Amino acid sequence: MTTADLAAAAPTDRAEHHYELLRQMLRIRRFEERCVQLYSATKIRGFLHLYIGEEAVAAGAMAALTPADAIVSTYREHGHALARGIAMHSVMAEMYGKATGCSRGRGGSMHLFDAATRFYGGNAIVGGGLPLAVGLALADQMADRPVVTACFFGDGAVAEGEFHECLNLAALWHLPVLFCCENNLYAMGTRIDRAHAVTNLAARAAAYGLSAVDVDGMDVLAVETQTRAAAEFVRAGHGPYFLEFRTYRYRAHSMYDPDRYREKAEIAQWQQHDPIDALVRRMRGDAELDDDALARLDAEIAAEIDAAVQAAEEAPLEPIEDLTRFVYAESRSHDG
Amino acid sequence: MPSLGADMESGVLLEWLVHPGDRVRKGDIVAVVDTAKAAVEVECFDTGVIERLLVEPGTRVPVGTALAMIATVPDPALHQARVTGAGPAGEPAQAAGRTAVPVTSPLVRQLAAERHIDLGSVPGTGPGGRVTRADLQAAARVVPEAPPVPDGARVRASPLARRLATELGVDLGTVAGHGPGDTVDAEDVRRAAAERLDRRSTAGLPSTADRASAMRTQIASLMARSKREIPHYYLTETVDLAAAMTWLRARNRELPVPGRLVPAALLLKAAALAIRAVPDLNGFVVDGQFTRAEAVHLGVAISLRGGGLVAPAIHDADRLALTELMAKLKDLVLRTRAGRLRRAELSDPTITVSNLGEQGVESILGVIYPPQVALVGFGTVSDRPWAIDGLLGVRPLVTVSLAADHRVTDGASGARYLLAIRQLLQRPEEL
Amino acid sequence: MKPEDMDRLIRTALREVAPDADLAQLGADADLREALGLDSLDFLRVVELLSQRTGHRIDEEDYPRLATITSATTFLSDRAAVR
Amino acid sequence: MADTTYREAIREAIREAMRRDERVFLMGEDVGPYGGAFGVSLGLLEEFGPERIRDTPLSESAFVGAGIGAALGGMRPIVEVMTVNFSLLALDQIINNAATLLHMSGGQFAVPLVIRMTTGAGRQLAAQHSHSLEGWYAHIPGLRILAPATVADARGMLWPALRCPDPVLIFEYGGLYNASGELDGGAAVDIDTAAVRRPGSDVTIIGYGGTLSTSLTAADRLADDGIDAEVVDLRTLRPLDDATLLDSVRRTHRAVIVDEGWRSGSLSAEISARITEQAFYDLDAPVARVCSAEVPIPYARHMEQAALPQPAGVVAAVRAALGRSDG
Repeated sequence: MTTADLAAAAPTDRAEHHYELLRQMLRIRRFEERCVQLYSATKIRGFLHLYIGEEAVAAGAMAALTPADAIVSTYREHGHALARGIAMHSVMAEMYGKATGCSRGRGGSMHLFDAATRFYGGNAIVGGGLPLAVGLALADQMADRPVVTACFFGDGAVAEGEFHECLNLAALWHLPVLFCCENNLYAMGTRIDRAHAVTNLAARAAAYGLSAVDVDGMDVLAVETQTRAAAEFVRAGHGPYFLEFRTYRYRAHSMYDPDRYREKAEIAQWQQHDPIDALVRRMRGDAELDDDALARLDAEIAAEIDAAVQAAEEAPLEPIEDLTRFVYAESRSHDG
Repeated sequence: MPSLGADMESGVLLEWLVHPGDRVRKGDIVAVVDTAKAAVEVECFDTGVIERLLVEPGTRVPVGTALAMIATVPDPALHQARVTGAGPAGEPAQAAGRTAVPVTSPLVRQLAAERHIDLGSVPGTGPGGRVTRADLQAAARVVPEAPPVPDGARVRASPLARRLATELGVDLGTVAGHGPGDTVDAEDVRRAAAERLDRRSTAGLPSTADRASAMRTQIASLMARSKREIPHYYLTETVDLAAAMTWLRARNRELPVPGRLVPAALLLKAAALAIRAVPDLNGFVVDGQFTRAEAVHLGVAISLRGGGLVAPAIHDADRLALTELMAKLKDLVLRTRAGRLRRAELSDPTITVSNLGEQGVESILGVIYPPQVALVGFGTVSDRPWAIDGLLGVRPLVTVSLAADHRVTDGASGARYLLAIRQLLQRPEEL
Repeated sequence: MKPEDMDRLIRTALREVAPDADLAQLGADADLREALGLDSLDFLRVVELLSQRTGHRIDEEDYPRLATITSATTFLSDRAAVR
Repeated sequence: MADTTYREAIREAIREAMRRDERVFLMGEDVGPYGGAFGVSLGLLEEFGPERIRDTPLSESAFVGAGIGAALGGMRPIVEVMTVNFSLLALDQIINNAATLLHMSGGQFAVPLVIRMTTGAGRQLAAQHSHSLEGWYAHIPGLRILAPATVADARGMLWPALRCPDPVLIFEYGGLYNASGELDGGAAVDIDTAAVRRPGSDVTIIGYGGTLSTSLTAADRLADDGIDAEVVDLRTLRPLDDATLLDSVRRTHRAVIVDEGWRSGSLSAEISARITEQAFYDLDAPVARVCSAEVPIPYARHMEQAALPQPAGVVAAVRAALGRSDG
């Protein structure tokens, strides 16, 4: 569906589409809320970075991409993974460290991978995924494939050298990369204005010769619309595009973070603009959603999560004899 | 008194091999000492003149006791060394007849203490005969020739040397080190093992007589059974060894002494190879049934010095190169006389060779070792008259004999075997 | 090396190879192989030891000169002098 | 048979690979019109064009990472990094991505990438162009590390490296680019085993890359002394070919490792440890090492030479191991 198709869509199609965006955002939020419980119950260990508050970006952006496109993500990637279509039970099993996880228990929360959906991983080095995205796009360009590589990263990555090297390289070579910066205002506990002399990130990207815009990241429809337009631009061979999504995470940086660097009032203020509430209000206003439908959606998602948890509980652990598998390829003839 | 084992506390001086006034060189054997295990020769670590013997033969003294005084050549008054394994570190050197210890620097004294070197024993080349660091280093190179290993101290030895020492049953404490940093290396252990075997009988093992008598009984029973059960037939053949001996001398000129071949090696190889012509001489009769052996494990009759006889096997003798066979033979004789044979060597022979000719007899008509079926004898190799091309000449000859089991083969087969041996010995280069 | 040193060196080698032999009774001109019952391997070992300890090469042609202690002493002393 | 330089051998290997497989391309700083910092890619631009002989900005992290991404995307990139010192700017991509992605993705994403770089001293390039850090990379599971020491290996290692689904780092020894040797065709070689370059029985000298010739020179001098040294060329620094190494040491009972890297925490330390772990009871002397002095490589020739492993040092180490040192 192109931008024009979407604008011209019939009301029922539009309602279904909105419902789907809502469903994705709710899946992400409820999934992560369950993850917090499971973490407290020590079912999930390690680092757990929550996306709650930022769901509109993942749900909106993924809706604008095609299955052939590639995704490179960060360690706060549950939302991207679920919205991209990695099965929830596979993501949950990975959080459990089970053999049925999407990375066979070797990645955990920060490193979800899925070849089927071209999901090239949660990358837990800030900025580390950008060169990969540039290279994936280079391969597509050299093979003349009309494919976009969407690369997600946060405002923290903009401070890294790799960011600047990669924007320059992508612009220089007109590579089909969609840079998706999720500016949630904090790099861990450092507020953006304490880390950056110029806080308008889109403006900085533009300095490298990229097309760059900032987007209300709390509005899923705005996210989707802008991403769709940017992806079309990129896919048409005009070079990379930079999207700065202004968003906010309600939860602390990770489960270890006491969240001492910001006022509760600031969080409450952003929650006034909650992307899920906003879409529900809008759909009710347009008679696209009623209480029954919402209740059904909640129940359906709760069931999906219950099933994922149960499956993860019951799933086998990777046998320890396989510990050293996948350090090197198991066959030399790799010509796929 | 040198420490010749980690558990040695004292030793009996058995014999002096030197007298006062004798000149000795580093490495000379100067005395024989009896430890609990064996009589052991004592090397001297210095070059010089024996000044005084301090211990009478027959006396037991603790490890570390000075046995003799050696005056080093340039200035006997100043440079004296003790023939001992040095006392405990730091013990003041004060053997009789000693003049003042030379003045040295603190560094040299410290180094000497660390290396357990008796400063009084080190010839000084510095001002006023002072011992310098270089002197000390020179001395340090000498001392480990027979490392004085205090009781329970750890011997510096390479891992391979340790493994070999365990395998060969060598006490590392008795081995002089020549490896890096004067550690004991594999070569040192091998040498020590070989020397210990040479020496073993000097210790006068108390069990020798018992062992000999037990062996006598065993031989008696085996030979009686052979004569009772096996219908022997005998054949002899005289073989011209001129070609073989000429070839052997030429070959030996190229070989280092330890690798040299003896005529017996040629004879054994020929006996083993000739089996291919008559394989029925190689095998066993068990319960009246003959079983031919595939491999040729050549039994070699070896007489023991204390009396008695053992005939252990050289495995696959027909497939060994001459030099290999020679090495195996030497090893086998050494181990046989040291009583260190392996079980398989005693049970495996498929045919036996008696080389009694070594003792000078002209021919042997032997008794077969049951359950084997043949015994080959080689007489002495001696120059005798021999007709060559119608003329009488003098050639080195050997009389080869065969005792064989008539139940398995007939005289014709036996004759073929002896002829094969003769032919093989005419082409020594192919052996 | 003095003749008596050479004599001692030869006797030491013989004692190592034939530890049971009574060397004290061994005459200086007795045939060693006969008197001590040395076989060819024993004799080779004696040659090895003498060669090793004196540092002289001993060829097979020289073996007859090692027949007795006297002849061996003379032979080895000659060799030492040549060097 | 033709006489070829190490540089030409690498160039021919790249040329052949690019002709055989259109997914192969070369990317790095000044690989195009300039011909590569060490002249390896000279002339390739004319044959293959700027798409496949691709100059990059001075952005090691970006272009090495882009190589990883392109490999994930189905290409077979050869990334040239000028020197191992510069590769430190791309360390994040090499260690955190190239080496981990296959494992971290549970076997889903292999990275069939080749990274070539120059290593080693000897050319008075001082402390930021001369270091031998290949041993660091050899520490990393997931990477394969090659060190061609001969013209034949320079010619033959690239193709199997490109066919390998794992990231392969090839360390070209800078001092060898002008070395020449006979090349018998362009046969691919195996990239898994060490090679005995000179058989011997008294001691095993283990070298690789630039230290192979040091080791062979030392072995020649030792031969004059009656010491028969075996020389083993590691060829593959990771995974190490333990079997060849241990087989040699078990025969010679002594080992001397020659490594231009520093001794502390090094590849030489690793090899020494493996020998003592697996062949302890075959050793007749402590394992010895001849490594670079523990200084940043200095500029002045006499100091630089003094800092590097030299044949004389190897000879001395071997003699000491044989207990033949002169005091």
